[in-house]
Amino acid sequence: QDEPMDIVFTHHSSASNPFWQAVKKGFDDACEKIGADCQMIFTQTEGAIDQQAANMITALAAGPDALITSIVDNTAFDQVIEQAVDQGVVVIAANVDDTEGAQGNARAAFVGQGFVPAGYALARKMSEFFPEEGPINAVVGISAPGQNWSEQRGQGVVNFLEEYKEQNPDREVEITRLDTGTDGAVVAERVGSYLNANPDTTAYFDTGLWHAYVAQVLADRGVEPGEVLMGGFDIVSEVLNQMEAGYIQVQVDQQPYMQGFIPVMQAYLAHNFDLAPADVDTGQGLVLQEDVPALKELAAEGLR
Amino acid sequence: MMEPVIEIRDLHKWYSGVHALKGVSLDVRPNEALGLVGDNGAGKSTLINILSGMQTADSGSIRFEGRPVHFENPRDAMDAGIETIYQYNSMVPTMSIARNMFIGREPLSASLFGIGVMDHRRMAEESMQALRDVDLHLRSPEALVGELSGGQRQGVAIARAMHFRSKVMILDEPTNHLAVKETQKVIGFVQSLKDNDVTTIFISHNIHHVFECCDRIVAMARGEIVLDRRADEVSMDDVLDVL
Amino acid sequence: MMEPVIEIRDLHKWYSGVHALKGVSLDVRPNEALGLVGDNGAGKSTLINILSGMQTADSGSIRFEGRPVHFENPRDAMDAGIETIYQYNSMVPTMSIARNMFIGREPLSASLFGIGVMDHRRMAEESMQALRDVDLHLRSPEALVGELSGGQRQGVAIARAMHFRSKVMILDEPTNHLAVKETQKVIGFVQSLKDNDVTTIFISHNIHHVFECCDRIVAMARGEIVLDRRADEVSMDDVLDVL
Amino acid sequence: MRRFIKIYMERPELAGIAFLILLALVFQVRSDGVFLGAQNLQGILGLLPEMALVAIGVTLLMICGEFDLSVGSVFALAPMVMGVLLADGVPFILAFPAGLLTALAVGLVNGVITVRFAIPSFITTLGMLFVARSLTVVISGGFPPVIPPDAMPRQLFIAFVGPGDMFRMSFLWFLAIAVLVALALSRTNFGNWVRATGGFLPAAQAMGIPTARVKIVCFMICSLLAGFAGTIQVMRLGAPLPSIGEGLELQAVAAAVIGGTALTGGIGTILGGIIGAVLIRVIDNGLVLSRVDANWFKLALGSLTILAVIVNAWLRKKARAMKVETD
Amino acid sequence: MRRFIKIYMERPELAGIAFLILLALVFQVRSDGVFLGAQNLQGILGLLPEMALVAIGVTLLMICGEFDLSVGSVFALAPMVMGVLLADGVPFILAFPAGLLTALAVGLVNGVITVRFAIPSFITTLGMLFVARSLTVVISGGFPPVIPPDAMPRQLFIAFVGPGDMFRMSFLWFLAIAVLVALALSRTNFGNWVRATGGFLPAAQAMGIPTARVKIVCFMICSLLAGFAGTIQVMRLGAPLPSIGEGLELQAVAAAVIGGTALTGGIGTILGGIIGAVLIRVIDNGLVLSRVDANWFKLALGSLTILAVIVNAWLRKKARAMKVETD
Ligand SMILES: Nc1ncnc2c1ncn2[C@@H]1O[C@H](COP(=O)(O)OP(=O)(O)OP(=O)(O)O)[C@@H](O)[C@H]1O
Ligand SMILES: Nc1ncnc2c1ncn2[C@@H]1O[C@H](COP(=O)(O)OP(=O)(O)OP(=O)(O)O)[C@@H](O)[C@H]1O
Ligand SMILES: [Mg+2]
Ligand SMILES: [Mg+2]
Repeated sequence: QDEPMDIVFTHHSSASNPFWQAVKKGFDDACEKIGADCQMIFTQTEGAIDQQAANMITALAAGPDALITSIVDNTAFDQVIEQAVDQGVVVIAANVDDTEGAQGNARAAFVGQGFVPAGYALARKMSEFFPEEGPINAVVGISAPGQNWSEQRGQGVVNFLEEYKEQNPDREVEITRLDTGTDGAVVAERVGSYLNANPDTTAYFDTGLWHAYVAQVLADRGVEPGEVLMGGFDIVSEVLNQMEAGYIQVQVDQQPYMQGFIPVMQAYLAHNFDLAPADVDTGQGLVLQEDVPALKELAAEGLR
Repeated sequence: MMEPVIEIRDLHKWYSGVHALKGVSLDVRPNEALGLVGDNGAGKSTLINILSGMQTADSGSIRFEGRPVHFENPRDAMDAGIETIYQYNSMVPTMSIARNMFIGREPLSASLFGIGVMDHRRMAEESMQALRDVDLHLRSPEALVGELSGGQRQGVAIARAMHFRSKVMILDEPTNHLAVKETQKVIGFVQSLKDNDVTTIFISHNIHHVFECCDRIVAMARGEIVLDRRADEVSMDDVLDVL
Repeated sequence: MMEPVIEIRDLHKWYSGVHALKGVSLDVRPNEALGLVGDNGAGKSTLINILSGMQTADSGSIRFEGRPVHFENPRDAMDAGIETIYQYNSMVPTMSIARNMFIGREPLSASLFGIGVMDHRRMAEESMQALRDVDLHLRSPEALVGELSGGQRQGVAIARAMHFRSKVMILDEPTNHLAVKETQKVIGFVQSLKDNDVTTIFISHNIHHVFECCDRIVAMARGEIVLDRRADEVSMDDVLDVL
Repeated sequence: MRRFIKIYMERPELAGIAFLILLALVFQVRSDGVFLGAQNLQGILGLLPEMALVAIGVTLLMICGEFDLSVGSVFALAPMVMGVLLADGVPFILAFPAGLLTALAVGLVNGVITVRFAIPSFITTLGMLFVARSLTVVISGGFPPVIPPDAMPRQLFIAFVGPGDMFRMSFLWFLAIAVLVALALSRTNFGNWVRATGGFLPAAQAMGIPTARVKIVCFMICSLLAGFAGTIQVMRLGAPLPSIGEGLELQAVAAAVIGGTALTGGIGTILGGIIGAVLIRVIDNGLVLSRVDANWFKLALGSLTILAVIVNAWLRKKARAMKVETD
Repeated sequence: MRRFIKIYMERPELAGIAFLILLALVFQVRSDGVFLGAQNLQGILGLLPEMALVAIGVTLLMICGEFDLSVGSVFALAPMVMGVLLADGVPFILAFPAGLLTALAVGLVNGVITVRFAIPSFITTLGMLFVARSLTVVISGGFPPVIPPDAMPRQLFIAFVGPGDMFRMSFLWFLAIAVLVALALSRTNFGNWVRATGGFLPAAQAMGIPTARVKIVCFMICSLLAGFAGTIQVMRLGAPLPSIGEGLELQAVAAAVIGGTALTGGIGTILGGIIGAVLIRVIDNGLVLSRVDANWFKLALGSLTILAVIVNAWLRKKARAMKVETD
């Protein structure tokens, strides 16, 4: 085939989100490798599913060969994707899938890891760091109430904690959900004040990466690493620094670069050789302190 | 002598930090043309703003046609039969002449609960006619009031008041900005009101105009009434003296 | 006869859809008091707005003291020596009297490149003095202009112009809203300007006032000059006739 | 002829159309002909009603001299109320009006607080932006309720109709509402009151207009339209997401301003607001089709928005300077 | 005494303080005494300067009669320019001014476009909101640049100082700037011009004020302060994220309005804007300490914001109704 392939990637995040920039890097690199014409379309506000749907409709009008998209809602994209499949476009889900998987949506395959399972995995790993005895006071920072990515990650965390509570009936487990926001400074201030007022807090879970800034507040105040356990999602340099310092125990890494890269390859194979795309789990991707040195360089390059 | 149309008793008005009316009492009798004069800041506009519902008094009472009234807003006063030309702020500059003439009293060609379709044609025609009645010849009823000259704007206000004349007419310095001919029209208008059973309160700084068309002269100074005489019992100089 | 201070030649001004000045030419001689009269909408304000830099003409030329000038904004005109009281819009209602008096010409107690610390005390004192000069006794230099009565507001504008008198003074209907005493002060002021080598253009609809203080009468109608005579050569009725 | 051009160009909303055509041509070339293709136009027209309805309400309210920043939240709240009720088994015939009534209630609260306490509507509705969004999340529990497949008569609102399936039903709804509101504003005495209230409040009061009531009604219409628009979107997407409509408030105000509505009130037309909304959608759509790099996307978006208003202002100025006696 | 109370309460910024104290008491109780604890105050004061600096600029600009919606983006752009340069090895002494100059340039563009084409600054700066954010992402390539540890003299801006380490250096910077701007506004002729320009533009022009230049300077000051505030935040957080400052524009305007600045210009004080910013931060902080559930958080935030303005308006009204001759 001489014509370069035409691939579009739509998702629910804005250009100022480093995680998605890493996905974009993977996406662009992959496209270059196969010589495809590629376009990633961001939304203007974070988590705007309606904008994402609009972007998909627009992109489809130009008749691309493949559409890669995050499926952050079970119904919102069903129609568009069905239409795309009818048009003969290869559709691959990346980053997030319909919670019903292939049943819920006409997409061909899924590359990535669901929000709920990721949250669940985070909390489970974190529970290994919980103190032997005494009450557990967990705080879940919902970065953006009402937005799918944040609510579902939070839900995953809460799900595990509820289970934990049932399995340990002798221990008091309290879960507090806070609206923490998506601005590092504000999150740091809000959670910082909360921890200050509630020094008996065991763990803080962030549905994003903003706990890195909370760590800074704690460091500022002379709170020792590990006094409050912290964990969240996605890898950036600041998070790695704080992990190194010991303030962050567990971090979920979905390997964004891979989430951008693999779908392109699958689309390429599907388009040119009719090879059916297959689901790829981009990893449980739980990062602990000991993994940090290896990751630092990759993070700086935008690969992890 | 007839019962007064308006009985004002001991009206007080404070603006923040200013005692603008210090116990004003005044009777206005039917069909009389009352000339209200006074220094700048005497409280004339404040008094008539209260009468027309634009402002509320801090204390004191007003009776209109024998009944105590409390005008909360200009609509109440208009409904009672008081029509006012204010010294300022009587036009919406961003709207056309025709619309300004009829704001709040649009002729409707069909309506439901008071809301309905305006009769644009009638508004245009009647407004031009009303303007011609004050000797103003404006280019179009669609011209924006904000794009008129000072006198033209004032003329529109006068034309509106003349068009919607009511039981009581209050005119606060209506001849400001008006050219000679138009001024004469206004004075003639006030004179004609008497014959039409309309009571008028006419505020002006031009003593000649006041004497030309009023039966009674009331002078205010520093929030109080300092003179109240029939026009034929007092001379211009007497009035000028108290001012 | 002396060279004119202002020579206006064939001035045209269009507002969107309105031909407001249709080729106006006029010479204003030094130290004369020129009375500009005319019907509402004749173009008087437009003419002087162009003279004072508020608006620009579409064609025609202006020479000031013999040199051709192009006033892009009021500052240019003020710098050249033309001081104006506009018919409208000459005060900032949200600011105090003292500040309004000195806007753009604040007395500074220390400054750098024209920006500096205002001398508040001096502003308060001088503004109260200027007001007293027009016989206005206002409560405080800190009162907001927007909270003054109509006449008080106009008085502040007059006081400012008198305070900053310049080579040429343009007064557009300065006596509107003013009470009797203040009006007399303004007329006295215009008369006194002649003795102080100031040229004045005085716009008014009150023919008596114009004749009281002007040497020369210019009448406009529909964007053109229709009469231009020395005041002692023409009678009030002549003027009223052309209007 | 010149007179005609002059009158035409002096109307800001019509100057907007000129820019729109220009833009369409540029995008048509840049997108290799996709932009004006049937599928893309269908896409634009399918999405347009939702934003345009909000713009209509906001324009009306702005002409009345007030602001509404809460439209984005109401856009989510109204359909969420409906969705939660539907998920609970309440029939559509009750759930749908319940959603719209919620929107009306929000408008009423906005209006009453603003008018009663004489505070800037900017603050009232900014607060309401947060409150309504919070309520949306609260009643949904943070997750979209699962609406039974046939609970909504979606066909009534989003089915494709017209030649070549060009329009959705929502477009007809939008047209009807637009015509209604535009007529109400230009032909009825209510419209006159709205304009007067926004144009110069003291004068409107002096002339006996019940300005408080006029404002409150405008707030309610604005909220209602936002709620209805959100409901249409939810029908289209199939699920009431708690996060839809975020950032819509600024877009709606931008649409109104691009269409010539003054931020200070009194000036503007419904048609202008709609043209503004179309422009915003077209710019967005055209940029995606022109394959502007993601990182540069907002730059292009921002510049074109500014440019639209500059061109508008310039055309109008030129028109005004034309020396033709119009009246 | 009554006279004193009257004068005091008529000033909206001072009425704000009354509400602030009330709020502090409520939160103190609800948080079991943590709210007024040293550590919490330290936290509030540490973050305050960043938002308050933006509020100062926006207040000044609003008094001048214009809007700036781009402050949030400039808040991110200026430190990003600095950060990228630092990461490239440029010394702080050059990188820091480069960031601030960028901010100034944005302000200049905002001002010149607004004034030159006579379009509403709402649109100019809304467009700039997108443009500046886009530029931030573009120059960073989407990833926060890694700044060498000692490239920034962070101590100069964020070290703790004062009794009990109560303040950060940034607080002192903020104080100095606040005093400077407040004095400029109230005591200098420039301040007089700003107020006149915003109060009534035609009159300001008639009196010979160079209103275009005044506006442009205000735009530039506003942008500069936003850029500086962002730079302080980046120093504190250690890395320039491309996403900081999103939504700041509405908060800053809200702060100004809560503090008594009129949306229509001409009225307001710098102190008011600062008090507004403090109120917003205190409400936010107090609600967190009161353990409001995530879903309800915005509801409380929104209601309290509205309440703050209502109380302000009410106090002022009461004060005005007091029958005391003040002058
Ligand atoms: N809104 C206001 N706030 C404060 N003081 C006011 C306000 N309006 C008027 N005043 C004051 O009240 C007094 C009476 O004002 P008013 O307007 O009634 O005077 P007036 O007799 O109409 O004067 P004029 O002939 O100049 O129009 C004046 O001292 C004026 O400064
Ligand atoms: N901004 C404007 N837009 C359109 N037309 C205008 C504008 N300003 C004035 N005009 C028109 O220009 C003509 C001249 O107006 P101008 O204000 O110069 O009259 P004037 O002689 O000062 O009248 P007056 O005695 O009533 O003040 C009038 O017909 C007026 O309607
Ligand atoms: Mg008066
Ligand atoms: Mg005039």
